[in-house]
Amino acid sequence: MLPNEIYDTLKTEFGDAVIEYNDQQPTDSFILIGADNLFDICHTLRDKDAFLFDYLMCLTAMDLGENVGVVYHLYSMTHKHRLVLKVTAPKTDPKIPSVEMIWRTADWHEREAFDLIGVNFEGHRNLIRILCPYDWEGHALRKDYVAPEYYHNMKVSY
Amino acid sequence: MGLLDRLDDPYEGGGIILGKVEDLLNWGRSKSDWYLHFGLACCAIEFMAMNASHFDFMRFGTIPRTSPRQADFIMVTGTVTFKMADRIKILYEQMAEPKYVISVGSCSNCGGPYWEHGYHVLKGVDRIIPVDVYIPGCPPRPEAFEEGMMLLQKKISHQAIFNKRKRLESEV
Amino acid sequence: MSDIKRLDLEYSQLESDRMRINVGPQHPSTHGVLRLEVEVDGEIVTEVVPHLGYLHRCFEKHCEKMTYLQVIPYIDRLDYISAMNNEWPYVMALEKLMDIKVTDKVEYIRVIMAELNRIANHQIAVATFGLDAGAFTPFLFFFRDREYIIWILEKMSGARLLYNYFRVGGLAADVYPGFKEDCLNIVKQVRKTNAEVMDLLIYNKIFIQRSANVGILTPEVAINFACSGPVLRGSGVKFDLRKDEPYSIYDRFDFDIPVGTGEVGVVGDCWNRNMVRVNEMEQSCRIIEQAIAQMPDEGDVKALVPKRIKPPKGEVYMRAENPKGELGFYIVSNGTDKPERIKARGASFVNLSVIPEISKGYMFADLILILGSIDIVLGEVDR
Amino acid sequence: MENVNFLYDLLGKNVISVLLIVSLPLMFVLVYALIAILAELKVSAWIQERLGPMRTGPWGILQPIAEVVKLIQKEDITPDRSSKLLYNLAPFIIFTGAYAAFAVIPFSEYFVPAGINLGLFYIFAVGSISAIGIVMGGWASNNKYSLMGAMRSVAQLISYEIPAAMAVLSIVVLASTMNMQEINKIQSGWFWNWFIFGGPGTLAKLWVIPFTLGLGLIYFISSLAETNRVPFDIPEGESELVAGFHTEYSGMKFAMFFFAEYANMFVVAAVLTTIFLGGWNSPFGDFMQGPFWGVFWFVSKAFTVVLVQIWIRWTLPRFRVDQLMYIGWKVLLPLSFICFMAVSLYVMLK
Repeated sequence: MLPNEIYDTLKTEFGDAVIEYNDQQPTDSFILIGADNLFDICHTLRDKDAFLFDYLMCLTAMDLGENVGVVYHLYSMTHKHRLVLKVTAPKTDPKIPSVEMIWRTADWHEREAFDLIGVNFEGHRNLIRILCPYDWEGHALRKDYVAPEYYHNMKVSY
Repeated sequence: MGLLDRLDDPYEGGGIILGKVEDLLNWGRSKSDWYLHFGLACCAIEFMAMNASHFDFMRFGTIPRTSPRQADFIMVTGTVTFKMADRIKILYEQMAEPKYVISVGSCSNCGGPYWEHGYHVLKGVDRIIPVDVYIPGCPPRPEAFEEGMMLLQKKISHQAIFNKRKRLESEV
Repeated sequence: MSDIKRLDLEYSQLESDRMRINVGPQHPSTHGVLRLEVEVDGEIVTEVVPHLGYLHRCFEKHCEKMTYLQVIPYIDRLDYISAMNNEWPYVMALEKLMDIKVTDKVEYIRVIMAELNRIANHQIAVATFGLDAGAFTPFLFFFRDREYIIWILEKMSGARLLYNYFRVGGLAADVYPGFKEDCLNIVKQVRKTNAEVMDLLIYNKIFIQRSANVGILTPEVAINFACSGPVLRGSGVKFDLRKDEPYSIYDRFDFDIPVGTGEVGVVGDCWNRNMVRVNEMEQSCRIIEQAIAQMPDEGDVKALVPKRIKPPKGEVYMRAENPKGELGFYIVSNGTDKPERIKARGASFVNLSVIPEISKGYMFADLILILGSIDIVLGEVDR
Repeated sequence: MENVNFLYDLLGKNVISVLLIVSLPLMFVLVYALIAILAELKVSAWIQERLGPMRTGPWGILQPIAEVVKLIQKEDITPDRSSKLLYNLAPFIIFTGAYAAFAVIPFSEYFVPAGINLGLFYIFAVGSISAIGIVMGGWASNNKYSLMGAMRSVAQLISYEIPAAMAVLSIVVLASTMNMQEINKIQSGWFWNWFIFGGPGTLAKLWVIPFTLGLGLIYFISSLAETNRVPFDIPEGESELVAGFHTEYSGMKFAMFFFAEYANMFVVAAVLTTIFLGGWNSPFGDFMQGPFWGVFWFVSKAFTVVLVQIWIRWTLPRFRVDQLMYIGWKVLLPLSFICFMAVSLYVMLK
């Protein structure tokens, strides 16, 4: 199934929750969806026979300036097709539903996104830092991040 | 504590016999080096290659030990992060005296390629533990490991054991 | 009969103190600086909590501050055992963004380099897996061979481990004279050592007892955890990006995808995962032989690309079959010579996340083997 | 058993000769341990196509001496929260256990430190002392790895003691004595008189040879387990338990463990040599037979066994703890009983 067909199917099913379809080259064509219905849409994408996206290749969080965005790269082992989903949330309150219950692999990806960008995944069962130490402050991959001067009496940057 | 403290300056100058004893003790320490391989990153793979048949690190009389208590020197191979730094300190403190440190690779020497933007990288392991020998390279070639090991052995074999304080004073 | 039943009940009701053991970050067989918090009931593992980040080297932060070409050395340091394979998806992604076609010769050299590095990686993987089981000697046999491969890669790129060899639109240097003969000799040597290690380690009775029927990963769980590479194929899923989504020129070669067969033990256990790696070495040998035969002698190894790489605005996700599994780069370009965001989807990172799932209920010594059979590299896990 | 010692003949039975007799095995243990350590380093290197230590004396032969000189100088750490008395006592107990066994080992026709009639029984009795030492060390270290190593070690020692004892008992049945010197004397003559080939006897012994060979093998396997060697080295299995029960030990105390391990290797090799391989007897009848050649034959046979142990150490992977128990209780023990029955039957019919 091609991404535009998937977009049409999703649009009929979820209506306004599916916001936009983008296929400008050279960007991989993606579907922008609203954060509120993310979990349901992902569930449909995984379980509906026409989609069967059972393989979450990659989950990326990004700092978009005003917003934070999360990008899902999906793949289907049976149909061999792929899809890119995008979600955004305001940076002041970066809440996005967790898909950890749908694809278990999202567990660590979401923890990493929380650690480095500070996206708050709602419904994640164990949302703690994963790469930085548990007492680290700030989210390192945000564009406005300034590294602390000292960590445990060790100077961070020279 | 070991023999070292008790032997501190009973006689003036030490004399021939103590000098020879010192040579013997230094010889033993320099030729029998058990190491704690603290494999952190890329350099650890090169160090594994160093251990293998082509280069054979055990030629120098080194034996890998997994417990810090039994190790004579610790080989810090790779990038030291802040999360790791505390652990390295603990491990170093667990080792029995006399103990030495070899810092392998640019990362543990000074932060290496992660110097500028590495918010989570300690810029050099010598900021937390004293280092005896630095081996440069990213990663160092096995030949560099060999030279580093020989430098450490040279350093150990010239160490003062008796009348340490006195000799240090005369140097100053 | 009833007596025995009652006894069983009482035994299960016996309460024993569970012990929490800290494996790592400095432990001989965590393959780096992984820390596992293990809860054991006697010798049985009841819970495993991995703690990562002891080698978090801020890769993604560096990417945002560097130009596109400066990023390549950092990519080498992700999965530092198979650096050639790492660079490939990255340069392919940029080539796709900038719409650059590379010459045939470049493609062939890339394939040969990547496959040689795949063999070297699998040799380390199988060797350290044997080491975890207590067999020290196969480890050194493999390292002896790996050294010859390293020599070829060194002659090509100038470095022993972290090559920085692939460039956008080409390679850093052409092949040296005598390259083809060297490669064919390596293939011979690899096959010889593999046969030797088959006797010494793989089909050793003790080794089979240790690694078969341990750490069983079912295909459903593996796909749900997005495992890839030998971990996924060890569970019997025939999925290899080189076949299923052929990138570069892999569609020109004739090779098989080894999967876990359950020849010994069950499909998806440690032995089968390990066996997939051993078989993949043979397949890589076949690819190298075919590539050497087909490789054109004439041709340029550098395409016409500007000195400053400035891809147009856009986003691309490119993945390739790393020895560890699927390595993907998600590159967001904002039109300048520095990337907006690069996310590396490391195979080890994803594969490692199944550890808590598949190691419960096995013995403490098995946990070490399960970890070894997954073949992680902490540089890629923590980035 | 009178006059089993040439020193008694030489000096008479007085304090000096007794001290000499006691100290001779000690000297031997120390020298032997150094040689064994070197052999371990070198043999492992040769198996793996390496050179091994090369830079300490010619061909690295002074390496073990350097190790000892180094270990003497190391700081002696007693962990803060350990049980200090037990922690410090453990290495001595282990070494005592290993060393005490040397009392009854017949090095030659005219030299056995104590020719007691219950020699074999004594060896098994003192051999178990080291288990106590291991538990003491492992528990007192207050380290989880040490504790797990000690638990595994004791389970292993106890389970493998039984097949080993059964194997020895069968030979006792064959020889009708527990005195090791007597057992040696029975096996004199050509090598087919060794107990591994059924002991002296007519052609009727042919059917018992497979069983005695099996007994030899059972004893050898059990002895590997008792000395914590690969493939049974799970108490100190590096890849999971760091260094097992001696994780926390440093300096000379660790050296005691080290020495004890090698001494134990020799003890089991010596017992194997004595009861199965003819002890100090020459394999070729009267050729090179005699008290001094006896020492040569005995030591070289025992060393061969030690070399085989080292060879196995660097070839095989290691077992898991439950598999180890399985082999001990469900394979070796029934087999040793069968062999015991067969040997008893043979003795009855003889």
